[in-house]
Amino acid sequence: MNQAIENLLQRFGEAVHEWKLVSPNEVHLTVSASHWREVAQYLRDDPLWQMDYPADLTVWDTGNEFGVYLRLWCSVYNRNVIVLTSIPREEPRIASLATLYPGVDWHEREMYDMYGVIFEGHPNLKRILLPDDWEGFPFRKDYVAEPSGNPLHGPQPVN
Amino acid sequence: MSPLETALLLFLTAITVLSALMVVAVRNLIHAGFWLLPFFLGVGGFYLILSLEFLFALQLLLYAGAVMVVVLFALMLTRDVMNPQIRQTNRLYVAAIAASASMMMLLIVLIYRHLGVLSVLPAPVDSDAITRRLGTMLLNEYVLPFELTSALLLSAMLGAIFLARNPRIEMEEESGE
Amino acid sequence: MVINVGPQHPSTHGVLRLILTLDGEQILACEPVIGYLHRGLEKMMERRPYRHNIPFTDRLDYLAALSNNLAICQCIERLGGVEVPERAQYIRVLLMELQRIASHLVFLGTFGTDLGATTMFLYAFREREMVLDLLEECTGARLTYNWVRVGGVPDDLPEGFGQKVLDFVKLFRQRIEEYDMLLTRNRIFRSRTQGIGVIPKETALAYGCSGPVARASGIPYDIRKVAPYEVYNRVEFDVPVFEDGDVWARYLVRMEELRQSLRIIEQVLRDMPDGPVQTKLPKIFKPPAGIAYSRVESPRGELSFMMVSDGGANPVRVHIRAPSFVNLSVLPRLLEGAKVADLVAILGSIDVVLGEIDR
Amino acid sequence: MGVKERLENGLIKVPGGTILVAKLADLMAWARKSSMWSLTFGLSCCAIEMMATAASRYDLDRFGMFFRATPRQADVMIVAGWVSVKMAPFIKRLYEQMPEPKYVIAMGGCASAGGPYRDSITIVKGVDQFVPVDVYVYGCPPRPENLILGILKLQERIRREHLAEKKGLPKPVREPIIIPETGATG
Amino acid sequence: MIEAITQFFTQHPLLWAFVKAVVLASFTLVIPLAVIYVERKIAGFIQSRLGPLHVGPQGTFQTAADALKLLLKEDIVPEGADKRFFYLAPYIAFVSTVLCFMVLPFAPGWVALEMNVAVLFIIGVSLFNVVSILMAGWSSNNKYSLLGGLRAVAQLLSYEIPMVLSVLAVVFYTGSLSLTGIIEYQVKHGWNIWHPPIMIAALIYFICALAEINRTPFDLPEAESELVSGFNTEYSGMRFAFFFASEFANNFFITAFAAALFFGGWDGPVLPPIVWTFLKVFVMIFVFMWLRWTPPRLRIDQILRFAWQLLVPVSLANLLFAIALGVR
Amino acid sequence: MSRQRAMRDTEYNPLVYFIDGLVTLFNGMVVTWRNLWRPKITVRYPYQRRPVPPRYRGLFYLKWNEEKQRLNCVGCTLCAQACPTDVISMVKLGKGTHAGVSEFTMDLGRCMFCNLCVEACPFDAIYMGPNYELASERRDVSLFRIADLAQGGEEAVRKNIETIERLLAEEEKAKPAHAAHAAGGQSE
Amino acid sequence: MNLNGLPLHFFVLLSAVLFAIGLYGLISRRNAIAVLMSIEIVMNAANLNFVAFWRYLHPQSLEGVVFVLVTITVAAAEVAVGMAVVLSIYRTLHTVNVDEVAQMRG
Repeated sequence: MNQAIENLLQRFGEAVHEWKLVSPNEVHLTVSASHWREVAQYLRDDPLWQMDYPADLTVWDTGNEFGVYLRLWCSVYNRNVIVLTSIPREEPRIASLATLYPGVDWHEREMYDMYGVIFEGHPNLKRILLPDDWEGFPFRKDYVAEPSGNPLHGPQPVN
Repeated sequence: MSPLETALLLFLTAITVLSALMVVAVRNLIHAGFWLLPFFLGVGGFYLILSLEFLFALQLLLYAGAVMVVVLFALMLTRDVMNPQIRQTNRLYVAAIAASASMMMLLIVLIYRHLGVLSVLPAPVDSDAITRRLGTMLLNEYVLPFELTSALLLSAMLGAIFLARNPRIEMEEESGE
Repeated sequence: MVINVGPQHPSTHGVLRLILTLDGEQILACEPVIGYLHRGLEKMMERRPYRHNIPFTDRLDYLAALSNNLAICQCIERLGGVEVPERAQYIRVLLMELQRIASHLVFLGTFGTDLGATTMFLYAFREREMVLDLLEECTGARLTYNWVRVGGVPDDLPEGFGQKVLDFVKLFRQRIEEYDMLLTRNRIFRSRTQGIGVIPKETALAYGCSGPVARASGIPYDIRKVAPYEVYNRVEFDVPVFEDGDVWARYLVRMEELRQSLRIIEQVLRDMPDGPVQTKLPKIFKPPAGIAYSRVESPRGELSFMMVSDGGANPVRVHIRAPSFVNLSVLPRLLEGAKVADLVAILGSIDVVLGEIDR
Repeated sequence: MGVKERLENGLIKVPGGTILVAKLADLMAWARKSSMWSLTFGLSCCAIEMMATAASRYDLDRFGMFFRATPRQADVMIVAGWVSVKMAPFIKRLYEQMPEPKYVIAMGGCASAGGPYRDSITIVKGVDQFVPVDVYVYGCPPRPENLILGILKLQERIRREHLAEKKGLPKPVREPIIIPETGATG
Repeated sequence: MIEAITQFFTQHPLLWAFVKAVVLASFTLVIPLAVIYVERKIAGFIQSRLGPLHVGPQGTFQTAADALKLLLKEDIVPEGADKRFFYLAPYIAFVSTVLCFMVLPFAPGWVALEMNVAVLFIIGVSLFNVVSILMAGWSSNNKYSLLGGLRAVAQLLSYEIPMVLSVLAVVFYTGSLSLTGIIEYQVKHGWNIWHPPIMIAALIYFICALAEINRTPFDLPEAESELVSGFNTEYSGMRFAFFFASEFANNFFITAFAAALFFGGWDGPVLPPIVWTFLKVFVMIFVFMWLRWTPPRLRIDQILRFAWQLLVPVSLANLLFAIALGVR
Repeated sequence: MSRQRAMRDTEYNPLVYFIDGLVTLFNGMVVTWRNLWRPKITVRYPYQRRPVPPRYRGLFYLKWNEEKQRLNCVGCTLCAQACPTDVISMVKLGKGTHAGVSEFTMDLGRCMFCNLCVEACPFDAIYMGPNYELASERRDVSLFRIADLAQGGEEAVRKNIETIERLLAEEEKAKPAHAAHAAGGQSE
Repeated sequence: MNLNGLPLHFFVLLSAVLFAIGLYGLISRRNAIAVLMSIEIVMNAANLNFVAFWRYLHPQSLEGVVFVLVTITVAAAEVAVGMAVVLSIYRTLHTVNVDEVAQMRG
């Protein structure tokens, strides 16, 4: 594990802002958004890491920026890696991992759906949960929802 | 013949001719296929009138049942080329009318020429006995045609299965029954 | 030919819509359309204090509400560093396994109906009612239990509960034999499932499949073993893993899990210590800022909650990694080249719950 | 429908007319209420309870109810679960595909009034905003007994509607009900 | 009195035929009520539940209520449907069933039309059912209906062949094409089922009958989980009732036909012949239902493969066997 | 972790499959036959009921305290705060040690029956009872007012208000300096 | 049925009319399946003729009926093969139009 982390740090240098060994088989990494895809690819392909299982990918909105969270698991060594990064709210763009890990395809679509984060290079980036004609990205902190109003535009009340 | 029987006969004739016309004239081919049913039934009715119950059942079984269903099945499998709006007749449309009309006239003329020969009253027959005798005859006097037919049927079946076989679509195999 | 299956179609297990492009009987492409149950639950959770969110998770994977409760509670516990008393951990494991049985029974029943064995559905639901009776007696609800709290469980087991569970275990062992006789061994059933809908191991890994779907494809990924939580490291059980990855293997994995769950239940009841069942927590619970995640082996696979806290009373972000959501994303890949008639079997064997896919 | 309309207009003349017609009408109401085939319409959690209701323990078949997959052959639509904006048009369409007379049971708090998702942006607050609901079954999810009670209420309603029809009274109107807002915050 | 009636009808044979037709048609309408009720009750008991219970004593009026309700329902014709054929299809199905009943002897002399080629007639007429299914599937303008219709027809035709062959085995064995003749032969020589070639024929007939009346494991045409409701997806109200009725009347008929072919029809000691017929039919219907609620269903290609690879050759071989062993 | 190969069948052979099919089908029929004679588990609900377990979370009730002749509820709104979906609202009556409620409303259309309010109540005032029959033709049936919720109904509510007002009046007599308009107040 | 008063030429004329109708369809239809259907009409007309002549002229010898039996069987075989051909043509050329098929030459 330590060797693997050292290799990683050597390979990416400054791009890895921060790393933390939470438990013997779990690492949290904070990387810069520009190296997002490279780090993921390295983690997948490096023989010491072999993080071959995309467990989770999500985005959150702190109000100032979007955080991106990727959790990987390694079926060979039973290790977990959490990769974190942040992207600006004004221009939420980040490289897509869908071609590396097909499993994050739908996660990325969902995050696009909810936050409007654009995953560059995603093969099929369109709304997944909300109706296609929905306006806005509801999970953003500044999205104004009208919870009491009837969101149904088409059918009118009958009685 | 009683008036009722005459009416019945006329009704049967009307149905047969009308449905035959519909089969050849209707634009929607599926409709044409369904019109085959009353046509075959009508012809079967004439067999019944001629006291051939066995042929009637066979007509029902083979024509109204098997042939028609296979035709319909094939029509439905190839339905995407059968837009009802498409003209279903070819350029020989007028020629066909002329040919068939003249053919019909010719036949009618011929028939009336020989009317004298044809107007014979039939002797009554026992339809039960016919069926039985038919079976015996088929296996005695007519055993060669019978065998030939069965050979033909077998080869047709094999050929149909061979032709209709499709490695991808197994569903169509039975259309060659 | 393009066929639209769903959103209201008896075989889609809820409101899933599949747009199939067909060539005769063969599926050329399949596009799942989801979101018919979407309710923005993650957003709703951001507006509520931590512990208010627990009942909402009941309605995620409504076949295994307790797993969801456990997952969110574990996540909050990790965020706030809360310890759980030992007895509570045992109770949790006991309830989880009962819940797993109930959920797999629904799978068994609906899968049976999908393939035409309607009676299987009613038998499975008959036995499920027994589990529900047990769970109802303990938690007070039939489906949405809400019986895990941050720092334990709300109340101890009722009087004489253990004996009732043991009685059920004994009866259920016989019933599993009956299911085997009725369905598993049936020739028709086997020829409907074997070699159908194969997910190769690499695909399952790359798509992040979990639960029975992954284990049927030869990935020994069971959170109970990989990252034991509660007292799963103290009980003995096997995780069935098959190499084939077809519908049949997925079915067998679930049947085997039923038996293993019974084993776990017996051990848990045997080893359960006395003691408190809940840790006292302040009225307004404010965990420190940070990110935490929890993983739970729900009947459908890896259920994971991820929470971001900024030190306030409400979470900044709650993310639910729903196993069905990920497992369903394999479906288009799986259906390419499959027969239409196998669609039902394949979809049924993935065993999705739309409530947690759409969230 | 033809027979029924003619009966209602009194066009079928029989000796001792009205009694017979009334009896026939009773018979029709009886048939309608004792054979309610329902549309398989499971949306979410309540669907599982609906399945449990149809299963052995509660056995909806006792009342002559069973599930048909196609709306054309269904009499009752049991909307079991929350309805999202994306789903609502489909429900309306299915409702329109059902033949008259048709009834709707809203099962669970979500289908009845939006349920716990009161501040959700995508959930329709009650299915009665776009289809007329005959019986509301509250609970989250309602117990199978509760659903059966709802079905009995619906049977009762069919009988009453028919009685009102027979006496020339207007049909019981479905009044829009405004629920007063409760709760600490709103 | 009776003599007068007899005489009246002998003088007016057409009227008599009309009366018989009406009686048979109403029988075809009523018998499904009983069959469906029995079916639901048995299904309930097999599945640990009670089945219809609250409509009438023990739910006996349940199916009557269903039928009445279906008659009162709105009759929807889907948009884009081929109206004439859509209207016609259920009646053709129903008529085909009535025609089948026409030549079926219930007891000595209790047959509407004594026909010396009754067996062939029945097979021919029952193919109308196929036509009606095609008609319904095609005219509904619904992909599920069409697919269901095509599947149903593929299945029915495939199973018709081994069925005909196994019925022909009986015909050759007993040397009669008339049902009455076959039954009378059995009254004299003992039931056909005890003779080895007929035993195999009966097994094949049984399997094919399951397929013909769309029972599990061959219930694909109406497989709810796949094709919604198959060819009758778009049908509602009365027309659906006709399909439903003809399906269950067919169920009754196919067992009655089997009783006549293999189990000696009305033959039996002590009880009157008509009771024996019904007894045999209902025992067989019970077995059918018991079987229906047990296995899952086959896939369409498996169904067809089974018919063509196994049933057709076996029934052909069996036919030769029966001819070789036949009496004449 | 046990790693195994699933039980597999041999290659397709129509006759073997057919015979195997018949045998396994017969096995299945044995199972269904056995179940045909088992006692039926159906509960004939409207005529026969299963008792619900004591912990069952059904319709709420407000506990009536026979000793003090009042409802236990003091209108502290802890339950309303604990509710994730804002089901509860109430009107407080009185204050201090003699506080109570004059109105207590619940919208069960929203309720998740999650028991959080019951757990939040420190006064043993609110419980979830065994009543689950909540179906009606009226949509507003989900709205339960205090008279529907209190143990003892209308009568109990009246007595409750009487008791509290009496106690308040007594208290006021004891402290005459206090202004006399403290009959009721909004919970917020 | 009592055939008194029903002359033979009724049947012969009927079959002539049916034959002409079938002929028309045979020539004018474009769709191969429709052509097959027309052939069926022609064959039925011929069958009717056979049976009628047998019934009126030689009711004791049964040749006509045997002929019809053979024809019906041949028709069934013909339809089976015909449909198989049509389907395989359809699968390769995606048309069952006779003219087009003739032009394309496989």
